[in-house]
Amino acid sequence: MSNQFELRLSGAGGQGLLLAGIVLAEAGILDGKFATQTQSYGPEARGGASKSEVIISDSEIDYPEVRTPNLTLALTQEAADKYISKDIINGIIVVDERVEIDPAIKYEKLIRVPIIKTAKNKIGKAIVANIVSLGIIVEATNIVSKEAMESAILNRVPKGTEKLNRMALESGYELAK
Amino acid sequence: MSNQFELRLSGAGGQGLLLAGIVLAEAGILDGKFATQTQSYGPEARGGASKSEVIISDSEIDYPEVRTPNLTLALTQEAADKYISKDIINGIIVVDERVEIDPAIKYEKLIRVPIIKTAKNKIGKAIVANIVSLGIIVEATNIVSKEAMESAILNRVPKGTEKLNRMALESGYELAK
Amino acid sequence: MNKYVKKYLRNDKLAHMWCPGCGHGIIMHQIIKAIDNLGLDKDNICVVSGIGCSSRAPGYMDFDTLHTTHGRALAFATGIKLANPDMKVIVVSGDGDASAIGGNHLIHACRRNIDITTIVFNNTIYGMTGGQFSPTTATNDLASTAPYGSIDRPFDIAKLAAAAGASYSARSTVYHANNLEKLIEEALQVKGFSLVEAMSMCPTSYGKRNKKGTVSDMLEDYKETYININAFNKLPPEKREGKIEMGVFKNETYPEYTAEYQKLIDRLKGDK
Amino acid sequence: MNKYVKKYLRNDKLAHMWCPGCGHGIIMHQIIKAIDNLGLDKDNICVVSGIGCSSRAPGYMDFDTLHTTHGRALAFATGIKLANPDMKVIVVSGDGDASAIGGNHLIHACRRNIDITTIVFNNTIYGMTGGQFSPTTATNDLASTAPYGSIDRPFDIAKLAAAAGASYSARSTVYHANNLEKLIEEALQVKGFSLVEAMSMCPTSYGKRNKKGTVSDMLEDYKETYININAFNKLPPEKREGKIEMGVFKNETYPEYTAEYQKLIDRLKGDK
Amino acid sequence: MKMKSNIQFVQGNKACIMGALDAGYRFYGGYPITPSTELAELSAVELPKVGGKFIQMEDEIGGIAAAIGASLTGKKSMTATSGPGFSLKQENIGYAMMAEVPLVIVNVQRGGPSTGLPTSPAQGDMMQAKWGTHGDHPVIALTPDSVQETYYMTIRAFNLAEKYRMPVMIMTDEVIGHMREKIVIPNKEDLEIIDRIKPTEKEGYLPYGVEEGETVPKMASFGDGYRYHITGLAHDETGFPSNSNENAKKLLDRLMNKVNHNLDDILDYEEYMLDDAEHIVLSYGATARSARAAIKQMRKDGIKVGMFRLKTVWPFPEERLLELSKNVKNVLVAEMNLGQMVLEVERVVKNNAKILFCGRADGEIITPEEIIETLKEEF
Amino acid sequence: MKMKSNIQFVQGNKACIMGALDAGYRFYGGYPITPSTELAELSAVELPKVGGKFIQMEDEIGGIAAAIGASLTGKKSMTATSGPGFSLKQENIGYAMMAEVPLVIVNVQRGGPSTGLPTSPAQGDMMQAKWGTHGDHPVIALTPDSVQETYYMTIRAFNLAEKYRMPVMIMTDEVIGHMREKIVIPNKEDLEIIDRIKPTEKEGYLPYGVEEGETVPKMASFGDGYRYHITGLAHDETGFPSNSNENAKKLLDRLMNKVNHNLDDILDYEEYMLDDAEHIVLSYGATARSARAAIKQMRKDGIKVGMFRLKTVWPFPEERLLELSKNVKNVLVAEMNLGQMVLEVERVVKNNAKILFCGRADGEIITPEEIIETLKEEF
Amino acid sequence: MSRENLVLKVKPEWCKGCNICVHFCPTNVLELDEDNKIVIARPDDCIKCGLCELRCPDFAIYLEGDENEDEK
Amino acid sequence: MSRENLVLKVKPEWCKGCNICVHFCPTNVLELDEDNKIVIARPDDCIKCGLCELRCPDFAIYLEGDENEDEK
Ligand SMILES: Cc1ncc(C[n+]2csc(CCOP(=O)(O)OP(=O)(O)O)c2C)c(N)n1
Ligand SMILES: Cc1ncc(C[n+]2csc(CCOP(=O)(O)OP(=O)(O)O)c2C)c(N)n1
Ligand code: SF4
Ligand code: SF4
Ligand code: SF4
Ligand code: SF4
Repeated sequence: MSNQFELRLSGAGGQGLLLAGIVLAEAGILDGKFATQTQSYGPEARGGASKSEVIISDSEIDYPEVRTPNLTLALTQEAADKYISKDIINGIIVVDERVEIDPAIKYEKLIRVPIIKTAKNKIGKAIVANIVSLGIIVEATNIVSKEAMESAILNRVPKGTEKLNRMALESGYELAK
Repeated sequence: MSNQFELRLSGAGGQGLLLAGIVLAEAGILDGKFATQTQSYGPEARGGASKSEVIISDSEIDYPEVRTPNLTLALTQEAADKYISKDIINGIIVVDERVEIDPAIKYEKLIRVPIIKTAKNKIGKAIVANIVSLGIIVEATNIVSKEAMESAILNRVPKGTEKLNRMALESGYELAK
Repeated sequence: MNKYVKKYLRNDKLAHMWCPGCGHGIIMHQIIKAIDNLGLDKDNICVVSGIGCSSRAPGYMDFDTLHTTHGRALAFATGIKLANPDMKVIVVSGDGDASAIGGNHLIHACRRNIDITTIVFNNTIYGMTGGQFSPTTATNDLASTAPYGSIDRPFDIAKLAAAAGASYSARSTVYHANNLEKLIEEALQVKGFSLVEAMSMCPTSYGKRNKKGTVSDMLEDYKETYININAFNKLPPEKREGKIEMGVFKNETYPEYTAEYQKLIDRLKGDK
Repeated sequence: MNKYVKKYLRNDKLAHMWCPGCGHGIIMHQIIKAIDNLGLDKDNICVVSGIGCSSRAPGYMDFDTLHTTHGRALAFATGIKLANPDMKVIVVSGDGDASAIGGNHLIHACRRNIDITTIVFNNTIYGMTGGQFSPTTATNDLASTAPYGSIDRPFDIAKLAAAAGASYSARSTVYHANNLEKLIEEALQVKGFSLVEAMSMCPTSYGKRNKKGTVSDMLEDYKETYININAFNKLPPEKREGKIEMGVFKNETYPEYTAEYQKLIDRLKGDK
Repeated sequence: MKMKSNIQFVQGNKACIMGALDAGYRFYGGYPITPSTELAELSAVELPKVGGKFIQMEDEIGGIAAAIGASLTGKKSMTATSGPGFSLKQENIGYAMMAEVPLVIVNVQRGGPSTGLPTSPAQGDMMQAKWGTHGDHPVIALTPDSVQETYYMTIRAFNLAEKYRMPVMIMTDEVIGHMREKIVIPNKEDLEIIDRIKPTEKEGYLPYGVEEGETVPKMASFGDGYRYHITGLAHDETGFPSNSNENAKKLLDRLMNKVNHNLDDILDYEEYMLDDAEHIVLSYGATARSARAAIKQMRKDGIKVGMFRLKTVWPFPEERLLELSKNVKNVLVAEMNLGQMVLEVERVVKNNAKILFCGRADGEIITPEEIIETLKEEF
Repeated sequence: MKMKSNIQFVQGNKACIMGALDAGYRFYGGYPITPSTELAELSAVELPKVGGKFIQMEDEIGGIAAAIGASLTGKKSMTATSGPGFSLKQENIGYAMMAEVPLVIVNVQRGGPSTGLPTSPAQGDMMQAKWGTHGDHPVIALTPDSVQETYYMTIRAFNLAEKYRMPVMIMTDEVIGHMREKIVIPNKEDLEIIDRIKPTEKEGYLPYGVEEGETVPKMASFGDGYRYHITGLAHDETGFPSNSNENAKKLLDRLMNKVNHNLDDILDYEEYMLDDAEHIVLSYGATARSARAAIKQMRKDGIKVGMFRLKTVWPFPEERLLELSKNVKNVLVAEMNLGQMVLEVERVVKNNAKILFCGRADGEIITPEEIIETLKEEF
Repeated sequence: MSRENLVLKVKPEWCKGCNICVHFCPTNVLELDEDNKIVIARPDDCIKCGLCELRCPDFAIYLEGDENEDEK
Repeated sequence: MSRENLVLKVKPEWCKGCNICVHFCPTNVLELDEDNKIVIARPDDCIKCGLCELRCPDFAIYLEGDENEDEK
């Protein structure tokens, strides 16, 4: 349990966070680690806020739910309000620049950067905000290797979008530096 | 259990043996005794042989199935073949004159009389063979009082048929004498 | 022995369990005659039923036979047919089995137009359970659960099947046994869902309570009441009163379900 | 606030759970407008649903409301109506709820002609479970369980209800919202079983997968595709291609079930 | 000679309907199936006479659904069935538990599994009564052993259903359902009839809210102007769906406590000749009659044996049985199945006494001799 | 960097279909319901690719009926569902038991009762798996605790179904069904795949006849020319209905013995750190993961605790548990319900050890801490 | 095979005495006996029309021809 | 009440940004803002036709009149 890293990726439905979670977990596996991914289902997954949770660990993962995330990503205010807990000391919090963090929230580190704007304006596709986010996460945590992350992304994204996604990932690295 | 009298009334579907069983049991109740009535259900009750079983007792009746009948009535050959057991010593057996009794069958007493013919020819209605049978049973066993039996019949039969049924009952008494 | 009986029935299971005068035996007779006319392969026929007097028919028929749960025959048959489209699948069902508890499977089998032939033994009553009304019992008829006369309106099963999408739908009676045989034969040749509603008298649970006389009287009633749909349509409205249409209600060609599925499989193979 | 919303909806339960652009809210809007037009007593209306996105509507409506099990709304509603014939009973149901798992209760409610008004929210897909095809999904349409295009043929619910015996049956779309309101109003006045099929777009589970564009595109599609049944019938066959009828399919008077039952009770009282 | 007007010689199924009517029964929704059919048939005859309603639905699922719907309008409702139909009703049985709708469900048990032996008796659905629907839920199920008891127990079933706002099952069997016996009908005034507790205040009505310590919410009838919502989803006190785990827990706990906190009121059993017993025969329904005959016989032979007869099978009278078992050598369970309630007995009795089993599931009722033999093997 | 071709990161539901396909799965009949829907969706995608068939029926009852029908033609068949659908399938589950039709039934459990918490996990249908259909009948039910195990267990389910000619249930849950984990796909040659044993001689074929001492009859496929009869009624060796009590008994005994006489082959469980354990945590499915985490934690704290993990829940590994329980102080049962398998544990363990229960049914999975606390209360 | 060569046969064990064949026989050939079993009372009147066979629900009366030779 | 006295109102909390009202508005009165919430961009162009209210699935736009006076 000690060498276990737990992430909660949240945002609006349609922001590709399910895919982001899978890619992140697969990168972990490429690095030879163990990984699980779970997500919110049902009505709450429609519109509104949704989340995808990933655990990456050096050893087998038993209890599969994330309770005290080492990192929480929130791309929208609604997601932040719903999924960033006031009851614990959060690890790293990564949010879009437009998201306000309630002062009552405790954390180890806050990364508040223009994720969506970067995706929209710099890469030209709002939809890659998820990949930008992955870049930030990798840069900030080193929980998976960059090589594994790149491979994991390329394994999953549609043919023809590889370049775009690589750009997005790298912008993420930049944002976290 | 000792003062318990068990009867099995059998014949073809439509011969009114269900009613006969009920009437007999009700007569028992009118006499202040305990009584139960059960019958065969389902496909086997269609056409073919069917049976109605009655237990009359001075005390509460527990186990409600008839196993070693003190009296068995069979109006048809098929019913006799099916419901008169070769494995036990039967009590009284009452059959229509046309019914052949397998020599392997053991019994205390056999009453083989023209029940159906009596109903048809003497009373003029084959359908009252059941009431004729009741007359025989009462006369042969005294298990219920004649008064109770008459009342029980009159309580159950359709208005207008009282006389006919009384005649049938009395013919039954005669046949058993 | 009757040659059809000899060839297509399980003779050791006869005499059958149906009551004296019950029409179900007549229908079963026409089914095996139709099968014989078409020279179908006995080893490749499967007869499926639900529960009811009529649903006991498969037990007497010398094919692969399946007596399922009440109302579900068509759902089981759908699985058989889709898994083995080469088999000739026949469903026999009572009016209650097919249109009460089984009504949904019926309309969906029609909708899918899966190649199954359904023969509904319609005695307008629940025979097996002793005479409760069914969805085809006529309004005002007596039944054990309609002791004051039924207030329900009946389904017209043949028309309902047509409306739900069946390729073929027809009705006849056990009086018109030769016609019934012909319709079943036609239905068996349809590539798609076909249904024949066979009107059958139940003297025990329906006739007696409704004072319909002898079984012969009930057959004579069929003769009087049922007239060919074309003749019926020519009648002036006032003369239609008390008459019921029989004959072929629908005979159209639509894509058949298992064939469409096979196309899908072939398409995916092609894609590789 | 919109006066109907204020009067007939449970405002504290809004915003509703339906997706952006889902047509179900438009249908619910027309139902409460129709109720208002008729001046029905709020305390005497009961809205019953099964399970599905559409079946969540009762939760928002300020009447006695019942969210039952999948497909069974009409069976529950039948019990309510028969036990308390004075209530106005409305069933709201999805196409899957009403015609897949609930198909049998639908045709039997039609057959009995029990005085219930059913509004089918037909988005031709299972919305709540994420886009499996339903009995009304068009052949060849994509769905999560029809990844290569559906090989099933769809039901025409309005016509099926008519064939099964409903007094009143009609169809409209959320594009034709005013018309829809009118049909619902008409249906609510029928003494007998009435059904209005309301076509509703599901952008999330149907539109996206089938590349139907924006919800506005889907609404425009309704405008193009659906034409009044009378106009439709006047079209030459080749022009009917790609068009679907809307309007009133059936409006007839038959004995109503609970009224017939009351007659029976009165008759028995008289007998005493 | 006439029978006294309060005495009748009737079938168990008829006694059930007589009891129901005396309890205020007004709605039947169901679908016929042997051997429960008479319950539908008699309801069709009797209900309209008292202004009640009978409906034969298209299937068993619709039957229970209609009965639940009717109950919501304030009518005392029943549905009846046997094995296959009982299986089909399971989803909506769970709905009635969850939505807390009073309802009496009669299962006249026949031989299973599947279509099985449709006209033969069995007690093979006892565990199904408790576990047949998905998810955790409370259950009350009663088993009469005579026609007379069927009458009273049906009244009790309606009373419990109304009092605890939940479905109550009568798990009878083909023997009791079809046999005829004398019943004595009590004076109406001597019967305790419990009616639904309705709210009186519309303002702030919480259809699923209870006072501290209470377990059963007041129930408004549809049409009374309360305009409330009912769902089979997990819900809060207002009746509206709630995804909160806390609410779900609160709801489920309360549902279970309706039974668990009221065992004193609900539990019912008969102790027959147990005072000095060294052996207990535990039985119920038709089989209890054989057990009683067996006990009478064995007592004659000097064997100290008595019966613990379940009248409520669910909840199971754990505490009392445990207590009793401490003073006996054997607990013999007799039931018409291959071992169902005996599992519960094993669980409760543990090693306090030896547990013997006498069961059969071949369509025949267990004979007194079989019970005697099973016990005698221990001597 | 690419994953090895035999490694995938997939959902439990997907692993189930992958296992099924590797076992020879060719027919799906069902109706969608959360959280089992992916099983239908993936089947719709994959089956036609291998010449198999997928059909979405009009309801769950039709779904299992179609799957049974398909199995009769020799195809390995599956139906999948969750709570409400599982309740609806019960009648035909009993039919498949009675008619002895191989079939895999998957229940991805969600929060009940009734519609309950449709998107939340639960283990509330465990008892229903055994008792959900009417009448006595045998049951095999398996519970995987990981995505990888889901793969293997599905293969095993098909094998058991074919070998014992009966429906086999996989009682998984929303957690395992929806979570993604790495799975390693074995070489096809390393898999043991069991196929149906078919008769070879038409003459005198007895569809329900077995050799002395055997329990499973050979099964001919419809269409193979055997022309035999199948019914859900009690029947004799020929498959035709029989009203004889003797035949009914013979049939039922054999059905039960298919499982009871083959426990060695069927039973499967994991013993984790039990060698020196003073406390046993008994768990299964998703909850077993929490149990494992709890045990690791407690072991660190020096508590001698291990896990007995059910892989077959039904039949229940009575003997082994009884044996184990004799050497421990506590048996703690952890499950996502209000107490189901714990009843079985109480029955089996009796007074050998103290039985503790850690359950919840509010839609949340039990945490390792809850398990630890429940056990620690005993110290 | 021509009609005349057909032989009218009965299988009284299967006959349930419903009277249908008797009723519909155009030449009044048939009767039921005391036990309600079918009897060919006037064989010579039989015109081999097959109506009895057609509607007998119990397969208890039929016209047998050469094609059944193989039947033993 | 005459049309002109009606007032176009929105309830942005309920708006889900589906764009239906924008699309069907005959005089192009409406717009969605950055957060996909409805905005009455050109109120003066509104002819009070009610088409936005008619098809808004979310009750988030409507014409309010005197009859709603009692609403507080
Ligand atoms: C699930 C279920 N419900 C009810 C029954 C009882 N049942 C058996 S057959 C039948 C109706 C039979 O009527 P029908 O289908 O019209 O056939 P018939 O017997 O008249 O030929 C009923 C209600 C059953 N076996 N299973
Ligand atoms: C017995 C049962 N089976 C399946 C489900 C899962 N389920 C819930 S809603 C639904 C279908 C919804 O489709 P539809 O009725 O068309 O309504 P929509 O959501 O599209 O409005 C299904 C299959 C269920 N809840 N209960
Ligand atoms: S009860 Fe009716 S349907 Fe059944 S066999 Fe007898 S006559 Fe035929
Ligand atoms: S999924 Fe479809 S039907 Fe359901 S709310 Fe969303 S748009 Fe509407
Ligand atoms: S029709 Fe058949 S069963 Fe009926 S009397 Fe004639 S031979 Fe006998
Ligand atoms: S139609 Fe309604 S929900 Fe859609 S954009 Fe306009 S106001 Fe918003």
